[in-house]
Amino acid sequence: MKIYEYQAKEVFAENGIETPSGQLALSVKEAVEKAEELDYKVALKSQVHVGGRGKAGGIKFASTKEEVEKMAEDLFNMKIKGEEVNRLLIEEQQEIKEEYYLGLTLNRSKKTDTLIFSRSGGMDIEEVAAETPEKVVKVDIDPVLGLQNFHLTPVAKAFDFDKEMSKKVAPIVKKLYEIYKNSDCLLVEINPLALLTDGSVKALDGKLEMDDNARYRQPKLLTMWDEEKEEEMELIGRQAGFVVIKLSGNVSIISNGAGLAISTLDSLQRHGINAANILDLSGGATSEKVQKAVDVVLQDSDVKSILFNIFGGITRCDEIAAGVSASLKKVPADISIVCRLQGTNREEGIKILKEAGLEAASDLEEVVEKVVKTLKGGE
Amino acid sequence: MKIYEYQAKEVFAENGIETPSGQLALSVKEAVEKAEELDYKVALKSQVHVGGRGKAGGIKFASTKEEVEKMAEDLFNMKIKGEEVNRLLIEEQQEIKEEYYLGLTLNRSKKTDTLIFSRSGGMDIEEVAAETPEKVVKVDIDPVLGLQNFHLTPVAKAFDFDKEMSKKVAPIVKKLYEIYKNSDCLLVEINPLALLTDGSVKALDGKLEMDDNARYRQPKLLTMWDEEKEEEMELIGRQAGFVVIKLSGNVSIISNGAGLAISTLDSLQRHGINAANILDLSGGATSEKVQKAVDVVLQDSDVKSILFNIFGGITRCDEIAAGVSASLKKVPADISIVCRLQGTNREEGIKILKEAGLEAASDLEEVVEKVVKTLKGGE
Amino acid sequence: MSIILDKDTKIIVQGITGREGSFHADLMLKYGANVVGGVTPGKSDQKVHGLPVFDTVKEAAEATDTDASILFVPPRFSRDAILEAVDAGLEIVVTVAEGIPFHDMVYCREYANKNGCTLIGPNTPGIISPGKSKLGFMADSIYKEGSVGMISRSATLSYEAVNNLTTSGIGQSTVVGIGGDPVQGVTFKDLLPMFEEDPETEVVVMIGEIGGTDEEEAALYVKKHMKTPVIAFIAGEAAPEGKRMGHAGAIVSPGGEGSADYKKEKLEEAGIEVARKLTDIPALCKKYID
Amino acid sequence: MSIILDKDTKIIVQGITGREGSFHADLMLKYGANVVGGVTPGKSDQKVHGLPVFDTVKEAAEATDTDASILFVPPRFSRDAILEAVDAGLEIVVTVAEGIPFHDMVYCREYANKNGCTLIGPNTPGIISPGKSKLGFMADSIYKEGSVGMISRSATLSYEAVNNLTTSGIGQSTVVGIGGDPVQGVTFKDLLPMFEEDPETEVVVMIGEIGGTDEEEAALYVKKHMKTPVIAFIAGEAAPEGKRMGHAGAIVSPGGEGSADYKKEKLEEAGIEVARKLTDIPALCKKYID
Repeated sequence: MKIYEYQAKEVFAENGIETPSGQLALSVKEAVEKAEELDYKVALKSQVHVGGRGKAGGIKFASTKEEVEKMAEDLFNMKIKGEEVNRLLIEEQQEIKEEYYLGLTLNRSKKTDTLIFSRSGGMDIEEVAAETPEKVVKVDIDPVLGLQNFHLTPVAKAFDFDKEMSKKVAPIVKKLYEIYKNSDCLLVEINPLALLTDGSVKALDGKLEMDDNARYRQPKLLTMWDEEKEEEMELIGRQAGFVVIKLSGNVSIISNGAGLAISTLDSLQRHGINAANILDLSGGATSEKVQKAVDVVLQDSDVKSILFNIFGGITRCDEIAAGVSASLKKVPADISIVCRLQGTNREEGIKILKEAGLEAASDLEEVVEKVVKTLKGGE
Repeated sequence: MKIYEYQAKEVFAENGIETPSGQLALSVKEAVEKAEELDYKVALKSQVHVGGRGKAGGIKFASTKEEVEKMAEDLFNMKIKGEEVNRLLIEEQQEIKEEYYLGLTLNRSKKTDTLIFSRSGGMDIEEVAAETPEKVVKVDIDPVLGLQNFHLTPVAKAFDFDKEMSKKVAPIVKKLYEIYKNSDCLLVEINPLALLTDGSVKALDGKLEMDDNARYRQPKLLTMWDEEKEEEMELIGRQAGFVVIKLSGNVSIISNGAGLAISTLDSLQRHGINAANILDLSGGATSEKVQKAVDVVLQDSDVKSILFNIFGGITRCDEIAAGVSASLKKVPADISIVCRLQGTNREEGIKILKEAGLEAASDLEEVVEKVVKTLKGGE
Repeated sequence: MSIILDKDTKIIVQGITGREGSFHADLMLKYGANVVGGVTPGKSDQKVHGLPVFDTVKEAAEATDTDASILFVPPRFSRDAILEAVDAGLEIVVTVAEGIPFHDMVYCREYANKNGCTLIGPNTPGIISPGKSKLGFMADSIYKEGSVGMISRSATLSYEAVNNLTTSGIGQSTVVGIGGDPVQGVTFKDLLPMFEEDPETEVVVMIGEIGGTDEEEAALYVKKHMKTPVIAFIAGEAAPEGKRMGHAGAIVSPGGEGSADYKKEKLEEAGIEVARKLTDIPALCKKYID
Repeated sequence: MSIILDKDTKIIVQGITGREGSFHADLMLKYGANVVGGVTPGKSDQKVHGLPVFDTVKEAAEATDTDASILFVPPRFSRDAILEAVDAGLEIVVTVAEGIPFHDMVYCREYANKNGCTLIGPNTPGIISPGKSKLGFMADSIYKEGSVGMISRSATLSYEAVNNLTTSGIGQSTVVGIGGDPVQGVTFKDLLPMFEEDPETEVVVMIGEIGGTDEEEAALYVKKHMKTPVIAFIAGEAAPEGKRMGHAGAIVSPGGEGSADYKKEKLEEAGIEVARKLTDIPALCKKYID
């Protein structure tokens, strides 16, 4: 999960990383009020989850009340990459001398933590890395050892820091590392980290990406999570206890494992058919759970067909079949159901389906072909 | 270095381990004043560095003003194993239900940290371990991993703790571990850790032994260090920058390494002679440093002879000889000087000594025999 | 022969008094696995399926000379349980839990590495050496003893692939589920050398999916070091960029990094045949089996 | 042959631009040690004795393919410098500093262990394989190539013992100072197996002292595993209980634990001859040397 810039800055500030003074505004009126405290010399920054906000015109600089009013109005009427702007961060303007990038994330190849710096602050780090790799320094950190002073030598070197500057930046790196670990982040970024003309070093923009698995131990960060920004079907699924992935076709794939679901998606695509969504039942689903899953996917108005692909290990095919059978009356006539059952208690499952008037395929290709026929037949 | 019970309890309290309320008293008058606040139902605990205080009568329990006065007077007039009592801890009396021992120190064999518990609280842990080893549970903690929840399972088991009691004790163990690490302790002990009749768990007595090497990063604990309690010669040595060990004989051994000094001590003992002290010059001593060392050992009134035992590696024999030579005029006539020079620049050293009227032995046994002759001749 | 697990491997079950732990301990025993005990703190007065229950892994290890542990422990307690098993000196630790926090696994993975422990999972059905032993919860009836080694990021796809093999009369030496998380214990390139050294394994099947770089690194390893033939399958060619496809590790980065096409290209460059469909795997394997 | 260190071992000096680091880098070079560079953060524009200076151990290791490092680094920076060297994958790390905080060493020792690094010290003169290489600050003129392996907790006593041997015409294979701290890197029982495997070493001399249990554990090891004869010397029979005798590790516990008599008894029980005086060592060695 991602949080907004103003929330990331709250986390920074609580952990002792300096940020510009600023406040959130939810309306033009509020924007003007907050700007007044800063004598109207402010940056108005739209708060959205998508990237490329700056280029899209989502950040404006004002110096009078009138400008603030006009700019806030413009921003609140904007959409950035399809995302509505509902929140503005009204922030004191900064006099910038140098801009850097500082981030921490996983080295996916070595599976250790990695500290990333660049002298090209304020730019997209992936673009910088692709175009001018020499401007990006990466330092792997043994997660058992944790961040040590020696890890900071390459930072100072890459930035040509003198001792004074090293002394300013070292604690920021350490605090960012603590946020990364203690707040269960998949990614933390300060971009740009700026040296200002007054000699101070501040985080002018920031990004935190939280680990969904660690929600239970991050109650505070959980409050920062903006459910409105979540894909509706995925939210419905999560609230019902499933991982649902919303896609752009019209078949709903219900499966007892992510791999099997992805593979079903691949097969459908080879036949030119796209999925509306994927729902993972995980292992050991009961009949009730299956019914709940059907309820979920029926809320997706794109769905024209539901494809069950089950290879039972812990999952029992009879439970699945019982769930499907019990759901039938809820499924509108224009939505077809096709099933594939394999593995544990397959025979029992097939029997239950037959009683409900359904057939069960035994392999993946067979069930996919059935869906194809159903959908193309219905056109 | 060791600190007093009341200081250890300060450290405990600052780190969230509960202790009885109490205050320090430096006089009988103060003792009465502090006891008044506790309605005179107090324990009077003499603050000394030696062990076995309880058995020696160093802890008394009062319940009236008169008793406090009388007991404080008695305690301030006491010596415990030769140590004067100058400080009393006046503490609220506790109603004890169970007493435990909890400690952290080095497992000297595996060189990992080890957590030690015993159900026999309030007793000397080494005695308990020797007499009833089954009552002592030790859990090694990988220092790279640090204390984890699973380390606490054996504690709960050994103590037959129910869940409630485990929940009370677990945070105490974690806090004690933090003190052990963050305050650079060689040893931390809560003895006894008591379950009181009101259900609370408190540290009734405690011991911290600090790492001398970490003084520089423990400014706060350094203020707790009672220099008065240090052996005078060792303090003089330390202030001059040397490690001095005070012993009970009359030869001062000055050497350029601990091993060589100890070995010299062994040789002397075989001839029935004891050392007054040992002074380690460490490697690379200059002439000035040697003179300073002589100044130090001359302050030990037990010294009848100074034995230099030098095997030069980084240390140069000529520097040593120059230092000895320059010190000669300060050495009283009744104190003999014998030297052994070996290793780097030995010939130059011998020459310098010869000019000062001194001979130099080349091996350890030779110089020891010389001391023996000098001292026995002088009797 | 087989890798990691054989019939003598002494196994304990952490969380044995729990519903899942107890259920699968029984199934493992029935499969013939050498399960010697279990661990649940505070429950050492119990027995489960006749097996002794210990309070700590250390006690279990000392009493039974354990080699391996399988954890039926909820995600939030998994870090402590994994570290306990590694600290106690076990050689093989399998953790099946789904949803272990990222940083917990980053730490556990490296701690296991440093202690020379083969950590398998999380989010895995475990490992099985058909006909010998089972350290996991897979439905064992579909497996058959034989000479195909298999490594899979996805549980269900490994079932699918194994079933295709078995019904084609082809058995397996060892099947290892490495799990679908972005950070896990052993991965393809840690297991390939073990299969290379196993005389019984005649061909290795890698079941990969989108996301990460594990398949690419495996490809490099195969190219440099493997004589045993390797076949691969990659799921997720239809997955859109930027979506986590169920498995936390299954995501194609914006820009296409970690895509199925890219992986297939790298695998083929290393001389690895990539099966288009799971049903193609038996025929590809047959070429290399006596 | 020799243990740990030979003439090909590639050495870097951490703290090479400092007074001691520079001085001893020069002496090591003069002795013939294969010193290939040094490390001082922020000084990579310098050269010392013609050697390149790097900002980090990792850079040095990548540029020079370093095997070993010696640290001339003050105690308060030693933890970071040791961890840097171990993390960079060096196989041998020698730290000479005296006065490294206890918990720093407890951590570093275990971190080195887990990473398969041979950590020597602190509070040691280092290690020397006479005639081959020197990774330390000992006065090298007293050493002579030969077949006595030596391990010593005390620097000065090792000089003394070596000098006695050399003047008696007996040379040494490798002499390792393990340091006098209560917690150090390798200790007797880690080095004994290396000497056992070294065909050049015909006899091993252990110089121990009061405090700790290292000699006792070495005795057990010798009894069980060593064919190569072992001779010992223990300093501190005259030391009173409860006094730290200069070395932080040299202390007899109240009750007599760690005393010289106890150690000598354990050594003799293991069949190890204990020299009463350092001057007795050459004669004892001669019995075992061709």
